[in-house]
Amino acid sequence: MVGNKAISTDLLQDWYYHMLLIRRFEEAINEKFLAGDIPGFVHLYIGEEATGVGVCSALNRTDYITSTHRGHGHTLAKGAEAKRCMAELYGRKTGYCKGKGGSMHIADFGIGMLGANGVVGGGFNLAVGAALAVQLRKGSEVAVCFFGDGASNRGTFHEGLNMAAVWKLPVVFVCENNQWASTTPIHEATAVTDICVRASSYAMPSAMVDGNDVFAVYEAAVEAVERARRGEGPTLVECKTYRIKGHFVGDPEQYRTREEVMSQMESNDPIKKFLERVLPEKLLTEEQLQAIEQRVAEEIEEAIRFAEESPYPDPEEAFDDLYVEEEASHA
Amino acid sequence: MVGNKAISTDLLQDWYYHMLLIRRFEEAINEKFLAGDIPGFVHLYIGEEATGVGVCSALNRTDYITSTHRGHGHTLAKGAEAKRCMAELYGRKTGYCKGKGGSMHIADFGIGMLGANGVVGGGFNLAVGAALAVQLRKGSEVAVCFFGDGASNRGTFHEGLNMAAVWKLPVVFVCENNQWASTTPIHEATAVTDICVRASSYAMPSAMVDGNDVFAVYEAAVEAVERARRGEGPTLVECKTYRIKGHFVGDPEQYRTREEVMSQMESNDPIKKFLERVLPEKLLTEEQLQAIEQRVAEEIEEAIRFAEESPYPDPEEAFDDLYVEEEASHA
Amino acid sequence: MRNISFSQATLEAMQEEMRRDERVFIMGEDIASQGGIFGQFKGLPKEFGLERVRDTPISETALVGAGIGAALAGAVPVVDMHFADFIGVTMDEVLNQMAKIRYMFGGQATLPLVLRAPDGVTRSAAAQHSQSLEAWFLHIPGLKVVIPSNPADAKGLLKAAIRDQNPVIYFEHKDLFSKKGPVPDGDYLTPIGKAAVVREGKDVTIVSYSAMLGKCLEAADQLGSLHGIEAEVIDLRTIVPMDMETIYESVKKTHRLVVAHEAVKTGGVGGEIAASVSENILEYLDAPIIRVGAAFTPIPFSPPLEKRVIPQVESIVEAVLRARW
Amino acid sequence: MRNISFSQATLEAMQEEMRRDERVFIMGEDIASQGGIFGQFKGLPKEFGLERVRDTPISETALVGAGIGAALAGAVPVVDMHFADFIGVTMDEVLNQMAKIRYMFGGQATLPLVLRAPDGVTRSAAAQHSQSLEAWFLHIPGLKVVIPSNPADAKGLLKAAIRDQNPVIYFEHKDLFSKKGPVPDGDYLTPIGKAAVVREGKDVTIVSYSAMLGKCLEAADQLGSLHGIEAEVIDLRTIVPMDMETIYESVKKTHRLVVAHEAVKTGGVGGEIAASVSENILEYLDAPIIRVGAAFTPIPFSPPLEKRVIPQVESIVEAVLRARW
Ligand SMILES: Cc1ncc(C[n+]2csc(CCOP(=O)(O)OP(=O)(O)O)c2C)c(N)n1
Ligand SMILES: Cc1ncc(C[n+]2csc(CCOP(=O)(O)OP(=O)(O)O)c2C)c(N)n1
Ligand SMILES: [Mg+2]
Ligand SMILES: [Mg+2]
Repeated sequence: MVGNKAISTDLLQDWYYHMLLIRRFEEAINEKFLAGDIPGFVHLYIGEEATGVGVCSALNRTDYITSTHRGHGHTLAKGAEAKRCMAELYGRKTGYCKGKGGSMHIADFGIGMLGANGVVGGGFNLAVGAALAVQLRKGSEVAVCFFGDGASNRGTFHEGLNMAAVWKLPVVFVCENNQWASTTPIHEATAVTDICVRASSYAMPSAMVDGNDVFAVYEAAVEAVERARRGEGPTLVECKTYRIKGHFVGDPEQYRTREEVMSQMESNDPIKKFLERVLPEKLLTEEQLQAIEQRVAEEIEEAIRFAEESPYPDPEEAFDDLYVEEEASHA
Repeated sequence: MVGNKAISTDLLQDWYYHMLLIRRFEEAINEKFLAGDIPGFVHLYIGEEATGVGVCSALNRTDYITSTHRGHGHTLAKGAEAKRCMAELYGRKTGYCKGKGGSMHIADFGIGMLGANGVVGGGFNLAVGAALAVQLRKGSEVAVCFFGDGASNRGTFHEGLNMAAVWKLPVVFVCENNQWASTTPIHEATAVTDICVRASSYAMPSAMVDGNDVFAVYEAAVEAVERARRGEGPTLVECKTYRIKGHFVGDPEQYRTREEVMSQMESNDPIKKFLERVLPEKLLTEEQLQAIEQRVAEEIEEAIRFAEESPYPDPEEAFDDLYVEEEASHA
Repeated sequence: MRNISFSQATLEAMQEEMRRDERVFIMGEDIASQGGIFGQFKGLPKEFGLERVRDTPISETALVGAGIGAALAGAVPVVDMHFADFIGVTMDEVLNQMAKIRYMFGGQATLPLVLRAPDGVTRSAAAQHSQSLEAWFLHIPGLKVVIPSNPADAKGLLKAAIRDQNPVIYFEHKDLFSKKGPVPDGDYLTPIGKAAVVREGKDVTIVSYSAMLGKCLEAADQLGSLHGIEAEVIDLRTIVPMDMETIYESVKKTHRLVVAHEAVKTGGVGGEIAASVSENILEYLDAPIIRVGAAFTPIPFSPPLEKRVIPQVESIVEAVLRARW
Repeated sequence: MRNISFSQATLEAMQEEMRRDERVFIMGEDIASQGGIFGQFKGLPKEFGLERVRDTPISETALVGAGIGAALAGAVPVVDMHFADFIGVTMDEVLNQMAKIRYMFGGQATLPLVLRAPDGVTRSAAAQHSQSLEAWFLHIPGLKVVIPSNPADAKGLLKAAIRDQNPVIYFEHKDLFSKKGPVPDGDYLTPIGKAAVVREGKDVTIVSYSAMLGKCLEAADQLGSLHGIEAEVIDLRTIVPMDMETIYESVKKTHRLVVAHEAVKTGGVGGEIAASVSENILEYLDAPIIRVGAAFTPIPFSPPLEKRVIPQVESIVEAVLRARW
């Protein structure tokens, strides 16, 4: 049950599938990055799966999301294929962005995933704009903007939320408050503890939920999405969560204690929490869960094989995709 | 009386002097601009005198202020000389900025007036930074940032207020909510009616006062300034006021009714309000007031004469003042 | 052909494109209530409503960011920057989103967006309201940049920009808005990426654009009547992609080149042109390439100072006279 | 002389200047807790405390804006931009405040501020974390811009920048931080505005700076051993004010010029240099001026693509070979 609505078995399975897919995907890339197979910088979503999955399961395929530097989780949650994500992180031609984007710039416009973003706070106004386009065409889609606690100190947060509120745009702002912005704990950089209080600066409704409880996230997301679809404007949803891994793969993490992290891993793992509820409450069976685990394992294996077997782009492809029609050259 | 503190006759006279000086200054430049004597763009402060004067009278000469595109009022309130202000607006060599700044870029660093600003919202972080310098040197100065309701939608507002709050900087943010941002009424662009509610996004104390009541403004300013000097951090003070004149001199004002403006002029003129209090309450005598009126009239006359008799800068002076030491040229 | 102002020409472009394509909309600060500072939006809200002609908060990052998001989601936004000087506020959106989204995501996205940016010196607007910043955008792959000098091109380029599937920055010089010129009747586009030879000559090539073009034409007249020099004048019209072929062709004929713009000379568009010429057709040059541009200072307020730092007709004449050994 | 890394050299500069002048402080994102991404701030909080070594919110406009305000009120801020790519976020503060405040207010204010901006391509950081944007600042009067290529200059220029009474942008290439080189002992400054001839030669002048300088030196070696061409290599070190005299002197000797940088070629610093040379000493040139710079695309992620768009040693060799008729 969420609120007074029963959660279907399909949805529960979908949650488990996506949370586990993300977890295994992130574990795999952690390993592959450290082995030197993945270039660039990689920010892991481990421990925050319930947020992306809970929110995206409240969306349709045609709804939009904008994401962050920590974007594979959102991309998978929105329904992208693990193998094309993986290929992108490997810098291969078969990746979503043909190897031009990588971890920080993964996107799948086919499912409304308007891109990860290497600029913290760069996504607020893209989501606002997508919602504006929907409003202008009298469409029914909603745009969701995922962002971090650190990003809530960017001016773009303020400008975007105000604009969305004044124009009553169909957008949901989802703060993934994982307590850290790189090496900086929230209280050192942010004058408030709860980002959701900032909604009042825009007379905007808000909600604060346990971001590691997919039930709670889903419930808040559904309410916000429905409000947006009804034309009643934006909502700010704060999901309290925790960044279990370093800021990026390879982070020496000298700014926090091992104990802090361990205790969060123990008590605040969204997948554990999910299992601790669905098993006792008999919402899903062991068999159902195992089937999903099996499927996820195969998909991740397949994704890695696909990525590793895919070719790198030809160097000359560097000159494609800049303009819609190739015009006068500037090499 | 303000709160439980009596206002000295000196202070009352000072308020009247400065409010009237600004009013007459602005009336004079309105006229001179329309006559073609003043180049550039001019934004008048008429009707908002109580805010600048009330706040600046709570400051010392060594305290800092940052200002807006509507900046002569603040400059005079902080203690600048009318004649050098006037000369600057006329583009003369004897102006505060030697004619390089004009109306939108008037400044008097000698009294901590860190500049008018042609960029709306450009002043927030300058004030934050000045306060930071004070904190670093363990000084006792305070920095005040004047800004408009429109400016409160800039990202710099958000970033500046958060930083000031996290670091408990000695800064006072004074919103001159005059209901309009150029041609746009506040409710069309701003999701809240009272800018002061935005303080809660930074866990910052706030106050909302009648910005056309110099007593009220002063009282709120004193409290905020004292808090800042005690090291307790920033305050957001909202002064409700009204922009009696067009956005700039020459504005056709097609976006609002003459009635709206007239009714404000009648009932909400800060100088009228002041007189309607000090006379019945016998806080100042007619003679005292007349003396001030006389003094102001002379000063304005002198300021115009000074400006008009001052030479334009020599064209070659355009190449001065770029760097501290003149180094390799880039002409 | 009618004789209408630059401002009227851009208004017609907006009207025609908004009628043609209902996905086109415009937003900016203070554009609806009073029709824009230069009257360039007058009457638009009446015909198209306040949904499609939007006054925005003073939130330039939201203005441009939302323009980008709207374009990605299927709309065709025209975004007004009020003054080009404020583009710094939203430079991250321009640099890191607008210019890169298509490329960085492997060509998945199209971003048909026009950013209108009124620029240039006018009426002692001083340091923060007088700038010409087009050179920066030469250096940001992924954008197109147009910059008309007359009402006909203003209309044709704005229409072409709106129909272009790529992000286009449209610089319009504030001092040109009230200037009149002949404008063709009916629907037409001025091609993006094509310069125009607006005056033929055999002795020297003068390349310019925007408001400075008028000064170059005046200079060319003076050069003809006073010095017997026949100057060929090229209006660049588009800065990215730049039509170097037209410039090369002209220089191969005249063997002399002067480039003039109102923007600061150092680091300006003139440098790019001079460098391309000296890289590709140096052997055709009979004289040094002279650049004319604003002095290396912010634009000062006081009229005699302002006049001193921006190029005048005489600066161009003098540059041409210097363009000989 | 010691052999230390670029990162260590900048750290020493900070330590020495913070000891010398208590008004100097540094702020930026994630600089205190872990010592900076490149270890360039390691140990500073311990010596100088968290007041003078400040981690800030992710608020670049406040970071730079407050730096400016602090400088105006008597402090000497060093502001770290984390990645130069993010300078767009705060471009208004740089363009309209930092660069203009002194001039626009008639010289009333001094603004001793250093903006440190780690730039350039490193380790497939992709489009939004790999840029070299120095050319923009050439076009913004009021700033100084330095860009060291080795540890000794990194230290000397950072110290000079901190002592300069003007705002200075200090670009430091991310790929250089770990590179070691000889650094003099004791207190010394590298003068702002002076280029260095780092290799003498008589056949061609190669002008470069930052990480590209290393590639130019490699190219010069190859040119010598394989082609018998003696290249003179100039390290610009400062971009504003630019030391054109040193370049002119060299070109007058070699009669050939190649300019190389990692930044996009179009609209880059190379254009300014080529234009100045072709304006002032064209008659000394025996060959076209060749510019080498990144291709006109954002920096792609995938290693083979990244490698393709940025100039390699061979690009410079090839450019020099092209720099003949
Ligand atoms: C505009 C900008 N400033 C700084 C950075 C560097 N940076 C990358 S991630 C990050 C921390 C982001 O924190 P938060 O928003 O809480 O997201 P989280 O990493 O916790 O998911 C920082 C400072 C950036 N990428 N963009
Ligand atoms: C960043 C920026 N955007 C837009 C403008 C144009 N502009 C000048 S004043 C103004 C309105 C400001 O309104 P408000 O902050 O309420 O101040 P007021 O004029 O009412 O005193 C606008 C939009 C500007 N100068 N700077
Ligand atoms: Mg976080
Ligand atoms: Mg206002």
